[in-house]
This record gives sequence, C-alpha cells and structure tokens, in this order.
Amino acid sequence: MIAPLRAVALIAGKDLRIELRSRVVFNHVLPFAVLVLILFGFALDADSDALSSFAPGLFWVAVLLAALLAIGRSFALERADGALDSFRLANISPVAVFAGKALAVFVQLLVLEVVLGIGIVVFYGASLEKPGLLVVAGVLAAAGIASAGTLYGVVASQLAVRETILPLLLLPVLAPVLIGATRAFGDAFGTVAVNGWSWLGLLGAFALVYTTFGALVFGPLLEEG
Amino acid sequence: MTHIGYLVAGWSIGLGVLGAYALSILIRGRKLSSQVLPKRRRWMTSDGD
Amino acid sequence: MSARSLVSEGFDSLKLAMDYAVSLRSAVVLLGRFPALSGADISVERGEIVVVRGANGAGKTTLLRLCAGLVALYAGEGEVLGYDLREAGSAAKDWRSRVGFLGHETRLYGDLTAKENVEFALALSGRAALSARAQRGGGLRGGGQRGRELRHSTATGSPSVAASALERLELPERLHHERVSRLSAGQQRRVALACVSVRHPELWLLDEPHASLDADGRECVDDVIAEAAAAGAAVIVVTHEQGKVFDNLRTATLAGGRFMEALP
Amino acid sequence: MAENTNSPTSIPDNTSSPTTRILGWVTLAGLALLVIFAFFVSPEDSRQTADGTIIGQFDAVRLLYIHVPSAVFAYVSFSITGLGSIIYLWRRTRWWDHVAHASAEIGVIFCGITLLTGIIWGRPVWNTWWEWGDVRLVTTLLLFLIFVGYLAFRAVPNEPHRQARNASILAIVGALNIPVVNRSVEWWENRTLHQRSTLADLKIEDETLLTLMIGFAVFALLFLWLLVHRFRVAWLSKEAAEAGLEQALAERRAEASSSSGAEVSGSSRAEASSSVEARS
Repeated sequence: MIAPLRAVALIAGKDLRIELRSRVVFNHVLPFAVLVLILFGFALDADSDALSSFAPGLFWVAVLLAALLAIGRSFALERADGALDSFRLANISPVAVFAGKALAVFVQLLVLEVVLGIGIVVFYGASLEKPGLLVVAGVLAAAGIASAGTLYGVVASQLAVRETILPLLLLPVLAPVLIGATRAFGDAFGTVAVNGWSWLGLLGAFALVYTTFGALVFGPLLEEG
Repeated sequence: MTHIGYLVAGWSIGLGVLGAYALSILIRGRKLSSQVLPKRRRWMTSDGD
Repeated sequence: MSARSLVSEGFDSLKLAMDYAVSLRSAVVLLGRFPALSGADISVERGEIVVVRGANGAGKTTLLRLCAGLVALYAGEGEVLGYDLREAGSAAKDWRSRVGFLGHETRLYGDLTAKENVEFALALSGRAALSARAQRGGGLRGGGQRGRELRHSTATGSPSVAASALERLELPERLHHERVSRLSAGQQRRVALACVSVRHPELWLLDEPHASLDADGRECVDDVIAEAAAAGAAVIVVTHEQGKVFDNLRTATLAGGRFMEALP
Repeated sequence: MAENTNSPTSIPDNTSSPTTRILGWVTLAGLALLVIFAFFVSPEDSRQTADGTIIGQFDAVRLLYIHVPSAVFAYVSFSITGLGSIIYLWRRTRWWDHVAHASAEIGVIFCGITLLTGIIWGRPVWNTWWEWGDVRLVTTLLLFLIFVGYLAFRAVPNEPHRQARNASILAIVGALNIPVVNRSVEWWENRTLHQRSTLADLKIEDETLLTLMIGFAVFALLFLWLLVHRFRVAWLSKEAAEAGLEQALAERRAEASSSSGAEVSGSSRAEASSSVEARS
C-alpha cells in the first residue's frame, strides 16, 4: 500500500511516459482530430462565414471524437490480462487508479485542445477575443471529459464490445459539456452574444460531479463480483 | 377533424409499439417458462438472492 | 470464515486456515456462464511448491486467478493466506498485495523498458522505499545469489533493486534499457518474473513460467522458484515442463475444472 | 397468487397469473375507453383571442392524450430504475436488479412513444418536426439515449453479478445527469415552445381534463402490467441461465472423468453440486 497521491503520480506518469514513447495519441489521434476539422470544412462547403461562426461547436465535436479514441487507448494499455489487474494486486486505492488514469487523459486532452484551437484559427478563421475565458473553459471541459470518460472507459473496457459501446454510453452523458463549452467558446471567439463566463459554472459542476462520483464507484467497478 | 393524418399516425404508432412490446414480453415469458422447472418459477414468493 | 463455523467445526478449521497458504474446497468459478472451475479442492502449505498440470481449458489459469483474488468465488469455500475468498470488495482484499501473479500473458507495458517495468511494479508495491535496505538481498532472498550480489555491489556501487532482480533472472544488462516490446518472448517472461520477484510475495502464482525459455532460462527460473519456497513462500506453478526442481514435487492434475486426485 | 404457486400443477407455463390477467383486460378496456374519449368525447382545442381570431391546436390536441401520459410514465420508469439500482447496490438482492432492468426497458418504450408522438404533434402545431430550442424535448431525447445505452450494456454477456452492479452504476450516473442536461439545455436556448403547464395553459374544459386523467390512469395500469410481466421475464431468464449452469457444471465435471478415466469420488461430487446454490 502506497500513499494515494504517490500512486496517482505513478499511474499518470506511467501513462504519459508510454505516450511519449509510443506517440499513439500524438501520431494517430491528433491527426485524426485535425482531419475531422478539415472534413467539416468540406461538409460545410468551405463557406468561410459558416465555418467561423460554427468554429466553437465544430471544435468541441472534434475534441469529443478524439477523446473517445484517447480514452480507449488509455484502457488498451492496461488490457493485457483483464481489467487493471496489476493495480488490484498491488492494493492500490481505486480512487488513486481513477485519478491517475483520468489525469493522464486530461493532460492529453489539453494538448489536443491547443492543437485544435490553432486549427480552428487557421482553417476556420476564428478570431480570439477572450483568451482567459478560452483557457478556463478548455481546462474545465477537459476535466469533465476526462473524468466521465475514465468512468465509462473502465466499464466498457471489461466488455468484448468495448470499442462500439463506449461512444453510446459516453456521448449522451457528455452533452452538457458540449453545450456549455461551445457557448463559452462562442463568447471567447465572439461568434455568439452570450456571457460565456456564466457557462463555466456548468462545466465546473459537471467536472466536480463526475470526478466525485467516478472516485466513489471506481472501487466496485474494478472488482469482479 | 383537422390533422386527421397526424392523429391516425401518432395513435397507431403509439398503440402499435405498445402492442408489439407487450406481445414480445408474453412470447419471451412463454419460451423461458418451458426452460425453467415449475418450482423455480415462483418469482414473487422467493426472497431473492 | 464466519465465527459460527469456527465454533461448530472446532479448532481444526482454524488450524486449517492458518497453516495453508492456499486452501480451496469445492471451488466453483464462473466466467460468464461457463464454469471454468467446477469444484476444485487443493491445499498448499507455506514453503511448498505445487505443480499443476492439465490440458488446455482445464481451468489452470482460472485457478491461479482465483488464488490471486482476481475472480470471484461463485460457490464453495477458499482461503488464501488466511483470508476468506468469499469476502468481496477491494477493501477486504488487501491481502492481494502479498500475492505475486505471473499471468499466461505477461502484464508488461510494451513501450516501457525492462527496467522501467520492474521499477513500476516495485513502486506500486510500495517497496521502493525499502530498496536501500534491501540491497543485501537485492530483489530476491536467495542463498546462492547473495554472494554474487555482494560482489556486484562492491564492483559498481549499489545496483538498484530492479536491476538486480533482472540480473538474477539473467537478462543481459544491455537489455535493461530496451523497450519490452522489442525483447523476445523468453526475455519478456524473465522481465515479468522479475516484476513478481521484487514484490517479495508470500504466495507465487506462476502460469507457464518456462514458456518460450531456453534450457538455461528454465534452470534459472527453477532456481528462483526454489529460492522463494526456501524462503517460506508458497508456490503454485502451472506448467507442462519437467524442470529439474519439479521432479519430486507434489503434482496435481486439473481436468474439467477440478482436480483429478484428492489432495491432502 | 400465493395459493396458485403452492401446488406444482397450477404453476402456469407463462408469465401470467389470475391477477395480471384481470389487470390486462382492464388495461385493454381502458385503452379502448381512452381512444373513444380522445377522439370523440373530448373537444378540439380552440380559443378566441381578444381581436377575434381563433387560435389553438384544434384536433391535434388529441395526440396529447397518448403523448403526455407516456412521457410522465417514461419518467416514472426511469425513476424506478434509478431507485431500484440504488437499492440493488445497497442490498444486493436480485429482485431489485430485475425491477431496475424491467423498468428501464419499459421506460425506453414509453420514452420512444413520447418522442414519436411529440414529433408528429409538433408538425401541425409548432410547424416543425423537431425544435432544438425546446428544453423538455432535448432533455427527453438525451434521457432516451442514455437508457438505450444502459439496455445495450445489459444485453452484452458478462459475469452476472458484475453486470448487475455495473448496470446499476450506469443507471444512477444516467439519472444524476438528467438535471444537468436539463439545466444546460435551458440555459442554452433561452426560449421554449413547450406548453409550460399543459393543464393550466390549455384552458382545459371538463372533458379535456377528464380524458387526460383517463390517460394517466390507463397508462398507470399499463405500466404496472408491463412491469410485472417484464419482471417475470427477467426472473425466468435468470432461472433459465442458472438451469443451464447446472447442466454446464455437470458437463464440465464429466470432462474430468472422460479425459483420463480417473474416478472422482461420488461424495465430493454431491458436495460440490449442492454448494452451487450458495450464491445463485
């Protein structure tokens, strides 16, 4: 039994170190997300007005799709022999396992958001007006996606159909994040006349609820019966 | 009656779905009953797990 | 084991639970709806090595996973290291940190190096802090190994626990910093066993530890197992091999999810 | 019903019992009554505004007598699923797991009917099939999708206890999410087309209110009938799987004797098979 905070750092550090070595998220998921942005460009007929006004929403749809892959990858790392056996055998607190896995996903999502953010400026001509709002909304939304994604990711990872069931379970639940983050970004990019700051409460509440609940139920989720 | 097409469509879809679902439950129940011994079919009298 | 059964069955059952590292009685384990174990009985004492044989699908892997507390006991009884297997929930299963489990597939991270894998296992076990003290024993408590360890220490300063465990399993030092995915299957087995050994488990559960190893490697693994048992650990080895240390050991054969012969 | 299950000969080979049979016929009669009231007894919805123009839903209002009760009982179903899941996690009795599962399936059916009738009703009244700005519409759609996911999860073969436990957690998370979804959609488009309170808004005349009440009563009966039968199906499928388990165990044990011819003592076999019921 080791201190929970140390376990969180170990697990997140291990996942990030593997990512730095294998570059699966960087080499596969990130280009995929950029590709989604480009496909939206084709789908919306390269209408630059439409693209710049829909840029925040398209950005977050691309983030959600990429997040599904990143979460799947996070649990594929541990899959070799059942669900996260080595943590159970090492008697690591399930809360720490949850936090560690979620933290690594969170960091990767932030990197994705930065690259995609540059992407919508370049491809869609979005112009940033409120950088502070953008950063806070991006961080809060990433935290919510990482927590909920880790919670649903472990449920899906125990099934043979994990790749197909994860989007079905996770995406409806993430709808409030998509709505809130899109509104906040809409204000940050000046595409809609709303007060983006008022949406941060929703994003924060979502992240808080899913982090708390995920930590609470992760123990039972890791066990068999 | 106004909107007669919408009314017929809405009600027939609603009642149709309910009827089909109820029927499917009854059929599933009959099929499963044949696989279960009578003494294990006492759903309400057992105290559960 | 409930208080009532202790009273009714008297002192014998208490003794039973205390003496054996593993004790299963009519253990049934379901994988989905499939009874992988269909009523297995086995007892293993501390310091004892038991060899489990059986055809593919006989339930060998499930037996090990049950003893590691990784799958739930569906019916029957069992104690591991004195703990009741029927107790559910991770809080009731902290004894699992005292079990070392080498799965049929190694649970290594392919993109980490051999040494990083062992270090991660060590750090998770919470024994990293003890590593400084453990220098004399290295990763393993063994008689023959201590001398070599000492020589090594004086020559190059103190090697880390992870490095000595890998050395004990005769993984060449140039491979310690190689990614595990680039190692051969046999070398991966050695790394995986090193991950088990650094945790100093009281119960070793080894699924085909000799798989894909050459003759030297098998001998080395046999030595490590014998050393663990000599130090008081119980060992269950699932194997097809006829290693030299296994010649005179108790052998149990699984078939159809239960043992063919009654074990004491 | 209790006396019915006492002697083996009277145990039916289906999910019905005298009580549910009566309930079923009453429900059917109620549905017929509801159709008559909805189409012929209740009036159309039309009002005269101050400047003399006639407005209202006219006959489209007749769709609400199926739409509103099914919406209400969809929410009732999902609440029961959430409640049953909490009790299951607490008490770990299969009874509540079956209730949660059965109720979720009925909830998805009711929710689907709600959405379909709502879409059909929206076309003549709101002049659109779907209205994104409407909070209740979007919330209900997401609720529907969350529980479709729940049912999909339950349909995947899994270790039974783990499946029940994880499904309970999914249901609770899904239910927790509903207020969040509701708030977010509400803030999202600060407008709504939905009747804020159908009962007050419509200037309900007596027959309209009466028909709506009949709708609630009939759907309550229908829900009860479906729940009882669906529960019994869940019960039976668990029993059937377990009956299969006894056979699977016997076959599995037979592998032992056939593969090498070694004898397994009869006493230990009996002991093992009696212990199988321990957790079943």
